[in-house]
Formats: sequence, structure tokens, C-alpha cells
Amino acid sequence: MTDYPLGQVEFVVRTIADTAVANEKYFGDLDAVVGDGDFGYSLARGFELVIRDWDDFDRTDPATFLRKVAVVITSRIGGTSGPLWGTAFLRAATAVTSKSAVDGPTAVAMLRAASEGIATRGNASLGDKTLLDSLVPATDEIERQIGLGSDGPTTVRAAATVARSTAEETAKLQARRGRQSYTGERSIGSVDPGAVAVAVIFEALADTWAV
Amino acid sequence: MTDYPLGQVEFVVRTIADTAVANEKYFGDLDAVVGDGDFGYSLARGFELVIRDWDDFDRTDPATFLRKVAVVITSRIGGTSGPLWGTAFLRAATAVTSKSAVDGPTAVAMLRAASEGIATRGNASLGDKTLLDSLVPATDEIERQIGLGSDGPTTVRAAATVARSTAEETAKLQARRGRQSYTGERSIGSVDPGAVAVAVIFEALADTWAV
Amino acid sequence: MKKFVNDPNQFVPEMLKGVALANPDTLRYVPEYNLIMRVDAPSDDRVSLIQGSGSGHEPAHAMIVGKGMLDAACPGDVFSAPPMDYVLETSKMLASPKGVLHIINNYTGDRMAFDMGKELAEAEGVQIKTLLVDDDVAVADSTYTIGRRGVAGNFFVIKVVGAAAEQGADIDELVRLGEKVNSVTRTMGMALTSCTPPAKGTPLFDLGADEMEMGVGIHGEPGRRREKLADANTIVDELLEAVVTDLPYEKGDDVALMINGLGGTPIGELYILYGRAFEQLEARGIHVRRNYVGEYCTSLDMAGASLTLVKLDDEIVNGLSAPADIAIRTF
Amino acid sequence: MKKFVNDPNQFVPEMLKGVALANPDTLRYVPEYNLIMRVDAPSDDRVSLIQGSGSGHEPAHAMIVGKGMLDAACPGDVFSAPPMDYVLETSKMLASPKGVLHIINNYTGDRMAFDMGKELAEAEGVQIKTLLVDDDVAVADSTYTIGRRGVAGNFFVIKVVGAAAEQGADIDELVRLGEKVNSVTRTMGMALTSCTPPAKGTPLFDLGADEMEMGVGIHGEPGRRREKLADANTIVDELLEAVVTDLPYEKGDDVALMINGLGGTPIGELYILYGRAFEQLEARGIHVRRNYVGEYCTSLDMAGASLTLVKLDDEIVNGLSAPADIAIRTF
Ligand SMILES: Nc1ncnc2c1ncn2[C@@H]1O[C@H](COP(=O)(O)OP(=O)(O)O)[C@@H](O)[C@H]1O
Ligand SMILES: Nc1ncnc2c1ncn2[C@@H]1O[C@H](COP(=O)(O)OP(=O)(O)O)[C@@H](O)[C@H]1O
Ligand SMILES: [Mg+2]
Ligand SMILES: [Mg+2]
Ligand SMILES: [Mg+2]
Ligand SMILES: [Mg+2]
Repeated sequence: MTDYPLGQVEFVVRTIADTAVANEKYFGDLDAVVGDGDFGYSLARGFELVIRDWDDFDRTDPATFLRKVAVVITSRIGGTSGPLWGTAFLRAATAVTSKSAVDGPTAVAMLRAASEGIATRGNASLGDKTLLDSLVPATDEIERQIGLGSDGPTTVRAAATVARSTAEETAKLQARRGRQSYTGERSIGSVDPGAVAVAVIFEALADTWAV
Repeated sequence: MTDYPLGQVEFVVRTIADTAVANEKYFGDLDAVVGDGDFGYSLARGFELVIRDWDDFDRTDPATFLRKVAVVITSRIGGTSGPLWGTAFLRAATAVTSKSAVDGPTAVAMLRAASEGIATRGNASLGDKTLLDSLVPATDEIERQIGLGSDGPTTVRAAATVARSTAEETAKLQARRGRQSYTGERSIGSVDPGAVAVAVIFEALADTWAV
Repeated sequence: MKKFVNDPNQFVPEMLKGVALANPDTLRYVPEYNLIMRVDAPSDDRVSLIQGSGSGHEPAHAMIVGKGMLDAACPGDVFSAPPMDYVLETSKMLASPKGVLHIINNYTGDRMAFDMGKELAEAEGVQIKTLLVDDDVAVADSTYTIGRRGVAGNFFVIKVVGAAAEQGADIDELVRLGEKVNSVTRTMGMALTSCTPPAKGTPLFDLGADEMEMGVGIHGEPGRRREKLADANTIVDELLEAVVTDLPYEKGDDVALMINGLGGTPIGELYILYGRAFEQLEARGIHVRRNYVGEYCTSLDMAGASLTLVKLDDEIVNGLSAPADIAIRTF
Repeated sequence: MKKFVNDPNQFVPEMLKGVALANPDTLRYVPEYNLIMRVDAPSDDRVSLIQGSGSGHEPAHAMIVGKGMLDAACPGDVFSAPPMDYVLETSKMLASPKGVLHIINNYTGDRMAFDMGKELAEAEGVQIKTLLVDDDVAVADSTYTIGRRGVAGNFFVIKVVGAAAEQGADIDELVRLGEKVNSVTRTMGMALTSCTPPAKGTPLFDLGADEMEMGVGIHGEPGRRREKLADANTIVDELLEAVVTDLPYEKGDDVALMINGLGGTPIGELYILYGRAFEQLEARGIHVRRNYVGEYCTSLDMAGASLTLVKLDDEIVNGLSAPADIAIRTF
């Protein structure tokens, strides 16, 4: 993480962006099962711009940096994901306002703020078969690991494991939000693309987390 | 042939009609290779009407009967085949005018008249890859068999054999008439649907020819 | 993938550029925001009508910009709501003293993008109202979903509202009129085949050779159920039953009937559907006074069709019969 | 087969019936002869224009009957020339004191049916002249074939001749005008996929996933050659080179440009082709003054497109810009 002046915040954002671009086809195929297939494309096109503008983002502090990234995401990702992910980044920024570094409890607060932003913007609750269904349990696990005194790599790996298993469990749920919800009971049996994307991102973080 | 007041003339027409209807798909598939696929459909729809009106045709003599059939074919078969086959039947009728029965030489004269009608109407010569390329040699063979004093079944079987082999040989030719001709050299390698139809008809005649 | 495409990521911009090149006197293309707008908009005398949604539904909506219909369209990528930014910038560029009307189809992504874009544009002084189209009867209005989807019926809403806007109607009047048209418009569609988004390169879903999808969404979302392939009459009867009984349309009603092709179905087949639908409606005592047979709101190259009914009154008929000048034309 | 069809043998009649039901005030359907005609034809003041050809090319020709275009169409079955009988009866029903003009595409079957029908109708006192359309540059004019095929260019011939007929021009003038338009019109098409005739139920030919057919005929006849699938720009450039160099169209020429969809290609893709063609023509100094993007002469559900150029002069522009009232319309 030595390349990143803002340390872990920057590293996390960059990993999310790289993961989104690398998984365009996979995420799109997941969305094609009962959705409309654009999820991978939307994320990739938006995060491509984040990567393109990477060097130019204002890095005064983590909040400023996150806010700038949020603007790109909100304004340039189409579909439902632009507003949802943009809101998540914006709320995370607010949660770290005026701090120059991010410790464990702050990270948890940022993730909670992001989830709440998504829930509000999307009018979604846990169990509606959305990305919240892996993001919220993964956040809980991070909080638990911090309470146990685990180190960074252990914490992130544990979060990834939880994100993956809860993402897989969304297959049992009936979609109540997004395009999938129109299919009613037919959405049961396939995983939620957003929830899987969260798992893939946490796994990418776990694979490279240094300290 | 006892069912047919006009004997062999009627039997031949009925066999042509039945064969056209029974081979709709086969003839259509042959035409789809380098043509436009409508040959089987066109023949079947036209000869279906011949069968439908079968009992109502004026049977005063063979010429009258053939002329009535020709009108149905000409006026109701679409594509190139309506005018071509209609002309063939009309010319055959003319060749048998005022005769009450058809002997061997008359049959040959009728077939020659039919071929010449097709050649004129279609501006086609032997070797242009059309139905003439099996019809003309088959007619030659009938004439030869009559000269040898062969009986009916032998003569028709010999004609069928020649029609089949010459139809197969059309695969070597480049189409110079009809929709296939637009493909130029690409028409080489596939048989001409019209020539094959003639062979199939002669084979059907040979299979059931009684005296 | 059997498509005319260069770089799949440039599919939408290249299409929009083509539309503008074909209509240089009437339309302008602003590549930064995927924006197609009338050259004479905004006008001080006219509320500006904007529609945005995913692309892939052409002629909706980029090709129905013009006098008497939309002032601008800001389509997103194929099947994706436009980014909020496009909505914001389009609203600002089209700001008229009489206001801006957002006409949107009822989907989560579109509603979010337009809500956020509206809020930001209003903060910059643009007056904006919203008209929601939700004519699809395939999806039940439940507490879980955000309600019915907006599909081919948007043509009628835009046509009637566009005619009134051209006459100088104020924005509240346009909202009233649009809501009225939407309230008497119902649609159901079905797919014979899937469609292939250019960037995906493979069909969005699999339909067996002997299957069809009844109630399919215009983004290829699955519909009510998958059924065994049926003949044209059976399909029309099923669509009609769902649509007629929903409003319901009743004996003595005058209606407009639209048979909308989904992109891969030739117009000859659409007229076969039209003939059946017309006769079945007559048999129910419902009179088809206007008809629309062709492509109005498609799903890329999907083979399939939707059937829309609009209950007519004089006000709606006036709007539908008013002239308009858009990219889609015969001459 | 993924089609809207009931009995495949009734495909054409059911389609024609639908067209008539959708246009009760202007069109009449005579089932005995597959005939769609203007309700106000024949007229003593107007030469009657008749076009017949195989079906499956819709909107050509059943859907372009109407004021300013055809007086009648007598289509045959899918891809088959109409039987001679239809030509005869249609000619008799449309007999006008000013004469009847047969507008036919140059195919053996159509020419034979129209020749024979003309002869018989003339014997019954109908005055008839013939106009041949042969705009397809894909097929060389050799001593073997009967010459070029007639394809999408027939739209321009019919539109210009139809406008003049509506003004009361006499039959020789119409022949002169039609031959002139045909002489400055050139087309080439290509297929991304085959098409499936309803009565056949399977694709007419096989095209590999990475193949395309350049110069395909509108009945699915093979074209110049099969090539490796290319991107949209490459395809346009190849079609354009063949068409431009054929007449040839030259620097400084004013042209109409048509991008015609073959039935299975959505209009969004057609506009991508249009944008490229427009720019390449401009680069050659050839000016696109009128454009036509959509479906004009199709091959059932074939994915593909054709490109047509017409060299314009004032007389042709007048005919093209005249109003017409046909089944294909937007409102
Ligand atoms: N209303 C919502 N609230 C929260 N998350 C949602 C909502 N709608 C969709 N999602 C999430 O977004 C994902 C789909 O995103 P995307 O394909 O971009 O949107 P769309 O459904 O508009 O095509 C879903 O898998 C789900 O995780
Ligand atoms: N000009 C012609 N003269 C003689 N026979 C012809 C001619 N054109 C086509 N044929 C014959 O007709 C057959 C095709 O008939 P059909 O499919 O009905 O016509 P089309 O080529 O118009 O689709 C060919 O196989 C050939 O035998
Ligand atoms: Mg999606
Ligand atoms: Mg043929
Ligand atoms: Mg979407
Ligand atoms: Mg044919």
C-alpha cells in the first residue's frame, strides 16, 4: 500500500475499481439470469473512469478523496447501480469527515453509513435480495474481528468468507428490489449479482491485504 | 390404370400431381441450396388444386383434359414454375389434339413439345442446368426403347434411370437460368431441383406402370 | 453475435450520431451527455419534454425527438438508465421559463437517476415536474416491486403531451394530460426469442425452440411465465385477455390498438397479429378507432411483440392526430 | 421456427387481411387474387400502378399501396412470383382509360407471370405498359442471367412514378420517369443471418457464426461471396464501394441514401450504418440530400441491410418529396 498516499482508503477504492473492471462479463452474466444483464457493464464503465482519473483526484484527506470518487460514480454509472454505489461512497466519505486516517472502528462506521445510504436510496431492507445481504453481514464480521483483536489480514479474510457465504445464500431469497423483482418467485434459485460483487471485492481485498 | 377413363394420360398427370405434393419439402430443400427455396411449395400448392378439381376436369379427349389441367397450373402456381410447367402441359395438349388415345410415338411427340415449350418460355437450352437437362435425355431414351420394341414398364423404367443419372449430373453444371444463376460458379456442386423433380416423377411412374 | 457494430462500447454514441446526421435541420447531438435535442429547443413558449431511459428500445426515445413529441432524449447505455449527470445537464440545457417535464418509465434505476438529477437541477433554478409511465400489465403492482413497468404505452403519453406542449400548454396541464393517458393505457408483451446486447455479445436469456416468454420486459426481464410456443391467434388472445381485463376495457369503448414489434419480428407478422386482435376486440364490442402497427418500443433484436390498448376520448384523439416531425418517417 | 404464424399456407392472406383491416378507409382486400388495392382505384384520371412480386419483402409492396404510390399490389406466396392469374385479374380490376402500368422487379418468374398476364389482359382490352426495376449491383449483367435483380431501389421508382401518376401524367411519361429513376439507382445488400420462410420452417441457408453473405438477394439467394464477419464500418465501406463505382456516382453529385433493414435488424443498428455511409460519401464529395433509414424491402426475418444510392435531380426530388398516404406510417 506504499503507492497510496492515503493508505488503505485508496487501496480499497482502487481494488473495488479494478475488480469491477475485471469482472465485467461475470457480473453481467449473473444479472442476465433474472435481471437485464447490464450490471457488469454499468460498473465497469463507471469504474473505468475512476481509474482513468485516478491521479487527478483531490487527496487532501480521505473524505475529500471519497467524495470526488463518489461524484464520478454517481454521475457516470447508469442503471440502478450508479445512484446506489454513488450514495454508498458519499455516505462513507461523510463518516470519515475531518479524519486524516482510518482506524478499525472508523472503517466499520464508514461501511455502516454506506449500507444505510444504499438502504435509503433503494428503499431496501435486509432480505430483499440485494447487495445489502452480503455487505451488512460482512460489516458485522469486521466489527466482531476487531473486537477479538484480530489483525488486518485476518479481519478482511473473515469478512470475505462471510460475504461469500451470505451472497450464496441470496439464492434462496425472492427478489423484492430491482429488475429481478418483477419475476417474483422465479428469482428464487439464482444468486443476487450485487451481493456476489460485494463478495468478490472482499475476496480481492483479502488476497492482497498487507497489514 | 382402370380407374382412369382416359388411361395413361390421366395416370401420368395424377402421378405428377401426387409426386409434387408428396415431395414438397424435398424439392424445397433442394431449391434452398443455391435458389430461394420456393420450388417445392409452388409445385405442391398448384398440384393440390389439380387434385382438388380432379373429378371436374372435362375428359372429352386427352387434349381437352390436358388443356384444363394446364390452365390450373399456369394460373395458380407462382414462381417461375407456374409459367414453365403450364406451358409444358399446354404444348403436350396441342401435340395430342384430336387423338382419342396415346401410343408410343405420340407420347414422345408430347414430351418433345413440352420440352420445346419450356425452352421457349424460359429462354433455356440444354446444359443451362434446368429441368430440361433430365427431361430431354429421358425423352430420348423413351424413343430409343420404343424403337427396340420394349414394353411399357421396361420403357418407363429405362427413362427413369436416365432421368435420375442426368439429373445427378446437373451438379457439374453452372446455372444459367432461374434464381440459381445469380450465384455464378457457386451453383456448381449442387443438383438442379427441377431436373431432380423430373427424375422423381419418372421413378414414381416406373414404380406403378402396369402395361 | 450477428450485429452491425464497431466497438460495442460505442454502440449508443454511434447510433445517436447517425440519427443526428440524418436529421441535420431538426436535431442536434451533444456527445458529452448522449443528448439528442431539437435544434429549436428550449423555447420560451413551450415546456421542454425530456425522456431518458436505457438504449436498445429504438425508435424510443432518441428517434422520437422533434416537433410535436420530445424536445430531448438522454438515453443511457443499452438497457441501463442514464447516469444522473446526463439528466442534470440535459435538464439545464433544456431549461425553459415554462418548465421542464421529465417523462420516465417506471424502473428503479430511471427513477433514481431522474430524482437525483431533478433535485440538483432544481437547486440551479430549473423548474421540473415528473410524469411516470407504467402501462405494463405483466407485472402485478405489489408492495414489493416499485409497481408496474413502463413499456410501449409511453408512445401515447409522449404523443398527446407533445401535441399539447407544442400548443403552449402549461406544465400542470401537461402533467394532468399525461397522467390521464397513462391511466387508460395498458400493454402486455411476449418474446419468441431473446435479444443480444452488443456489449454482452450473447443472448440475454435462453428460450428453447418450442418455448415463448409471456409478459417479457422490454429489457429482456423474464415475464409472467414461460409457455409452450403457440400459434399467432393463441398468442394474441392471451395478450388481449390480460390487457382488456386489466383496466378493464368494456363493450362500447373506443380504443387505439398498437401492435408493437420488439425488433426482430418483421412487419408482415405484426399485421397477422393485428388482424386477429382487431376481430377479437370487435367481438367484445370494443371499437378500434386508431391503429399503430410497427416498431415503437423495442428490445434490440428480440423476436416478439406487445399489444397496447388506449381508451380514447376527444382530448386524447386530438393529441394523437396532431402532426409531429420526428426521425422515424417514411419519406 | 420462431414466428407469429397460424397455418403457414395462410401466412400471406392473413397478413394482407390485417393490412386491410388497419386501413379500412383507404384499402380493399380481394382474397381471390391476393389483391390489396386503393378503394378509389381505378380512376379515370390516373394511370393505375400495379406491383406484384413474391411476399416476404414487407412493407414492399402490399403496404405501400395508397395515394401517391401504388394503386394495387398482387403479391405471390413468400418469395414466389404471383401466379399469372393474379396479374390478369388485378390488371382487369384496375383497368383505367389512361392505362395500367406494371412495375416489376427483374426476376424470371415475375417477368413470365407479368408477360403472360399482360398478354391475356390486353386481349381483353386493357392498355398495359411495363416498367422493370433492376438496381442490384451484386449480380453482374451477363449473357447468362436475365440481368440485374430488382431490390430496394423499387421504392424510389414507385415513389416518383406514383407522385406523377397522382398528378395525372400519361403512361408514356410514367415509363420515361420510371426508367430514368431506375437508371440512376443502385443497391447492394448483405446478410448477417439467413431467413426462415414460414412454410419451410427452417432457415433458407446456413451462415456460420463468423460469416456473412455479401451481395445476398432479397429472396435469400447467395450473393457475391461469403466473407468473414466484419465490423459495421467495414461492411458499409464494402457496400459503398460496390454501389458508388457501379454507376458511378461522382464528386459533386447530389444523392438520396437509403439504409434498408432486411427484417431482423433493429433500427438502432441501421443508424450506425447510416452515420458511416454519410461520412464516407461526404469524403468522396458526394452529397446526401435525402435519407431513408428503416425497412423498405425486406427478406422476412433476415438480419442484414442494403445500401441504395439515387442520383438526384429536380424532377426526382419533386417526386420523392410529394406526399403519399400508405399503410406504413408513424401516426
Ligand atoms: N432498490 C434497490 N435497493 C438496493 N439494491 C438494489 C436495488 N435494486 C437493485 N439493487 C442491487 O443492484 C443490482 C443490480 O444492479 P443493476 O443491474 O445495475 O440495476 P438494474 O436492476 O436497474 O438493472 C442487484 O443485484 C441488487 O444487488
Ligand atoms: N428460365 C428457365 N428456363 C427453364 N427452366 C427454368 C428456368 N428458370 C428456372 N427453371 C427451372 O425451375 C426450377 C426452379 O423453379 P422455381 O423455384 O419455381 O423458380 P424460381 O427460380 O423463380 O424460384 C429450376 O430448378 C429449373 O429447373
Ligand atoms: Mg441490471
Ligand atoms: Mg425457387
Ligand atoms: Mg438495468
Ligand atoms: Mg422463387
